[in-house]
Amino acid sequence: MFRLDAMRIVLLVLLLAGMQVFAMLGGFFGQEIVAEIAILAILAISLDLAAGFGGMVSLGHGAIMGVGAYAYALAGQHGLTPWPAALTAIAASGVTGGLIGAVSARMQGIFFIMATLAFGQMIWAFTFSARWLGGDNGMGGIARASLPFSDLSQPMAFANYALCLLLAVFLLAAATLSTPFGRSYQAVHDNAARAAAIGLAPRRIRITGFAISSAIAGVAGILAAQHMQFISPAMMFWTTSGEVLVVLILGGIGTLTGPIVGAAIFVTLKYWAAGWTDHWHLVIGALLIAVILAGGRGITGEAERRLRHAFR
Amino acid sequence: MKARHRPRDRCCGRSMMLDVIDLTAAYGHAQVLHGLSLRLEAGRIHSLLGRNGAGKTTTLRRIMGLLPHQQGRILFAGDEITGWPTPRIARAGIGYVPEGREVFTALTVRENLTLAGRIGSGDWTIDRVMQQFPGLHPRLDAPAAVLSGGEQQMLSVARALMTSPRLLLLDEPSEGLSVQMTAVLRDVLVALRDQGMTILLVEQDVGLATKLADDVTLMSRGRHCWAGTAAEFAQAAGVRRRYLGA
Amino acid sequence: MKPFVFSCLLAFALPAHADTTVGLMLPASGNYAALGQDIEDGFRMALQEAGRSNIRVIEADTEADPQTGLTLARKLIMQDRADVLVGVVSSAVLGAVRDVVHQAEIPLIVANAGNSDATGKDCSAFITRVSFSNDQLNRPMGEWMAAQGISSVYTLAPDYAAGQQMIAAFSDAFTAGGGEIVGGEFTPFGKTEDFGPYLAKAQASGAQALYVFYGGADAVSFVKQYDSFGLRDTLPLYSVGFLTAPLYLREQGTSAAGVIGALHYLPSLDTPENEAFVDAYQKAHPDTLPSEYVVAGYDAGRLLVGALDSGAEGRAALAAALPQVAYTGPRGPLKIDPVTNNIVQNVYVFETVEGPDGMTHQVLDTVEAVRDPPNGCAME
Amino acid sequence: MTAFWTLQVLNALQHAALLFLIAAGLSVSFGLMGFVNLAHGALYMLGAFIGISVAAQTGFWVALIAAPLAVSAIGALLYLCLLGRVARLGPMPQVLVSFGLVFIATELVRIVWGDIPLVLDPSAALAGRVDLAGATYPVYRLFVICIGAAMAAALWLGVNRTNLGAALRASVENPGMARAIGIRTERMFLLVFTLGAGLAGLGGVVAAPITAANPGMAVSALIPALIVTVIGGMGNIAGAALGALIVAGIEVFGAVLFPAASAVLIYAALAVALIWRPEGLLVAKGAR
Repeated sequence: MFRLDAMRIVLLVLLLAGMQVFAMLGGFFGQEIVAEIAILAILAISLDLAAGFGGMVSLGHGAIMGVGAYAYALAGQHGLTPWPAALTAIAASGVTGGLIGAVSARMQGIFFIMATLAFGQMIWAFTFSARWLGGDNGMGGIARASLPFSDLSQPMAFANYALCLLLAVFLLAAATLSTPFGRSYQAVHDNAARAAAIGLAPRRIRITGFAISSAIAGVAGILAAQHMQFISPAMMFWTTSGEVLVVLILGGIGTLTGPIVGAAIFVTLKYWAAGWTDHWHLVIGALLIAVILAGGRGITGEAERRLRHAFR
Repeated sequence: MKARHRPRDRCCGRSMMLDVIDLTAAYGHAQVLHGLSLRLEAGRIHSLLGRNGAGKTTTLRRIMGLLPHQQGRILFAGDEITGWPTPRIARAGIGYVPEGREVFTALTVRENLTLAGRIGSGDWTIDRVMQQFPGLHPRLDAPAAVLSGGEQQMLSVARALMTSPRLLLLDEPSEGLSVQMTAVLRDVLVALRDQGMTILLVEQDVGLATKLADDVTLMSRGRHCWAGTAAEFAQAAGVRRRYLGA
Repeated sequence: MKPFVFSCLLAFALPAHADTTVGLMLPASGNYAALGQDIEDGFRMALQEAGRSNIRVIEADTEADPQTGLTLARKLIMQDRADVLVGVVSSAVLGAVRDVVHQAEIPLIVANAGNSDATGKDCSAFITRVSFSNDQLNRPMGEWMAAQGISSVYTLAPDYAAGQQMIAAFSDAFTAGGGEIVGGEFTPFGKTEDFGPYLAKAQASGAQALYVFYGGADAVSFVKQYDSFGLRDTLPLYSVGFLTAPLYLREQGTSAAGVIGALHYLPSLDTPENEAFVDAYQKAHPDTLPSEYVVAGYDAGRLLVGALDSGAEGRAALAAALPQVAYTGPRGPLKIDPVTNNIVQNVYVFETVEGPDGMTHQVLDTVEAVRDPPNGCAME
Repeated sequence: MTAFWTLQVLNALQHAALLFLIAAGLSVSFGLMGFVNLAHGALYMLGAFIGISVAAQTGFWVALIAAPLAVSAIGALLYLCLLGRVARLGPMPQVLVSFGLVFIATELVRIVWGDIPLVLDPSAALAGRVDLAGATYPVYRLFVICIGAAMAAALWLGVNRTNLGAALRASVENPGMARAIGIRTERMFLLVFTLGAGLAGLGGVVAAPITAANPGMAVSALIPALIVTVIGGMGNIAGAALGALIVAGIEVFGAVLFPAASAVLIYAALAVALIWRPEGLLVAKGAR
């Protein structure tokens, strides 16, 4: 069961503060990077909810995030202002996830992975060749949200806004996990048979959990659309979902803080390693294998384990 | 390690076929065995009795190496086999008839037997096995999936024999068998014992188990709680009542 | 790791020593890496040729990923204070950076991405294209084929925006010239490695000719498969010239013989400018012919040098000066259309033929100074 | 018109032959070890590139033998050093480690062979075309169909008519019990993985004259192979063959009859298969 203990709170505060400082000192590029980290971290948190706490490893989360991004853009085109458009988009992602979950929830392990892969790829293939959605050329001219006290067209303001959303999503996820629903959700993951024996409905709980996770992926999609002010099907391809899984594993699955650490590492590595080698995927691949062989706890999981040992 | 513990030296001059010492086992987080000890004399039928959930099946699976090694030791004919991989244990001479038969339904009867016959001394051939279970003979080239429950049980025993074991572990072999089939099985086990094989029998049917057995070990909640000969067991009504409710 | 990145960023932020800073946005990894390498080679060749040492080039690996492209564009614009951006292979990346470039008022020289809208309804005074537009190559080919008396055509292209745009431009021009499109298919992108089913459909359509657009690995596979089915005699193959471009010709070998295409550059062009260019390129890359991507990179460099030579400095002046540059380069006379900022250039209709040193291109016809209509472009 | 349909049927068979070669190893290691090897597409890619390099030195026929052997060796090495350990950890680590291998293999291929697509020229004996029922069909594609059919037949016989095959079927059905009668399943895993890698390598070298080899194929070949595996059922040669025929049929006839939907069809088929019969059309598992 997830607990938001002191160690995780400290880590969260340190991470957010660190990124804030990085955005302030790192110049425009730093601010762009922080926004990108925040988006990836939100998506990874959403996947952590599904995979880490619900045992539903999804290779369709990129596509679900894309649904949110496209819904936001389309709502904007049809005259909705950013905030109502965002709500529409979250609903669209949540419903998409709910539908995928409804069909896939009874599957386990690799079959669930394959099912989400299939549905994600269907969404991708459809969007990729849909002329009215701009096909692979994507859609531009997407509005950022407006706030009364801050101009989000400024990179620093946008980075802060993204960090705030990340914090909100984190707290929301942590709160969800500690509700009665969240506890039964994790119980179903731990032992579906036992959960059913004490009167829970594993399938319905899994579907709901996947829908919640998908709605959060929609938040990541909206933020990505606002950040780039442009969307394209690239974010929907299954390898994007695979990369999010990589982020989750690097950072530490089932920790909620891990996704943030993983996203920070992944994005930094992407821009940093790409600076000295054209083959940065090689570095990511090797790192991933090393993390799994080291026990698969990821950086946060490993650090937590050692700290707990040290303080005991 | 090996030299230090020679069961032969310890007990009464008779040789020990299996010596299990303080064995533990778990499925995931659920601890099932909490330090079980069990001693089998060579050439005898030994019944392992206990209520449902006492850990009998787990004991057999643990001896076969089908569960991860935790604590305790297992000695087989004087050799320490603790922690050995399952195929090596099978090759060392332990045959296993699991609960629920677990014959390979995708294979024919002959394939089931031939496959098992690839290891061991080769004392047992298909012909010899067929003498024990003549009922299987006409079904040799049928897929195991179409066999009746009783025939599958015979096949499961026959398959274990094909590995030419010195020790045979049987897990509830009479379950679901007709009276005639059970009689056949009983005769086979007695014949095997008389040929010098050691048998460890887990059996729900206490009547059958005690009728067949030379020795009895009772277990409860993952531990042994009583051991003695079948004759002693027949006398110990209090023990039977307490641990078997019979 | 973070302190290191910090110091990198600080290093970037130091005041520039050079007069002009160029942000080179090209894919160095992923599917388009080969194209990115060619464009960079050509661009650096132009700078070297001009003998300018006061141009600082900052490379940015955009992959084919709009998100990465956009982040790096913003970095180049805001952090590195680049004076001009060069590159962009994928149209999706161009779409992603278009608004940022336009709003930041920084000139961008597009060296590949062919989306017609980028110099059409989405045009910008700051975006100048020296490569080609999808319309620009396909329209002349449609007109030319109709003029040759070909009456019916079957079309094939990958199902993505560029493929759709190219086939649409071709079809419009071909039907306007009196031809008929008897059928066509868009094949699933990035998956269709086996064109057998489509080739059989094309064959059964009864069309007089086959018109296709394919690039990358698809170009090689398609030509090989077309040849292996023996369609050469019954269904001649016409294409946007990328199909048998220099990058793929060596692998295609004799399978490509007889394929007719249209392209804005061919290494076999018989002009003094091109001969000098090919010689210079082969000094650095022996036994390799420059591709149309090398030339696009090269002309991007020439355009920039030309604008600098006119005395322009800084973003606004460069943006104004770039469209003024005109010269005769490897691909022939070249100028920028002030109405759309798209290039005006010759389009060469060619046949791929067997030459003494392997496969080569033989020009059949030259459509001079092809200019795109404004297509809704209105520059403020 | 019959010529047209003959042609399309042949196209479907040829496509199925390639899919079978890629998917057979994936399917059997899937069924035997429960191991989802996303790097299987990378082995196929290596087969193509190694084949091209070998053929450049020694010709097509040597490459046809050498490339699968080389890929088998790579597969065995991978299994012994890495994947064998990961196979015990459950689906997620398997997916991730093999995903990491895809990254690495793709970049290594880019470093060694570059970014420009390469093709393999088959032996002159396989050039040209033949007339079959009114359709003109390339000899090489017939050759591919033959190789696929021959491999399927050989594997089917090997699995269903030999002792080793019986041991394999027993291990797929009930690994624990197989071990309890003395079958060394780890060796079986290694053997199957090596053989599967070799088949993928063969698929790669056989495909290279038809589709150009490129670093993207590690990913693009993987998805259809996974779909074949899921639709056909795991750990079962006949299932892999049936799955390959179904997927190839959907791809070829989908492209002919419903071109607008052809990009989505194959994923839709996967989804339907998962919902309708998640255990696959032909199931190898009996007792489990």
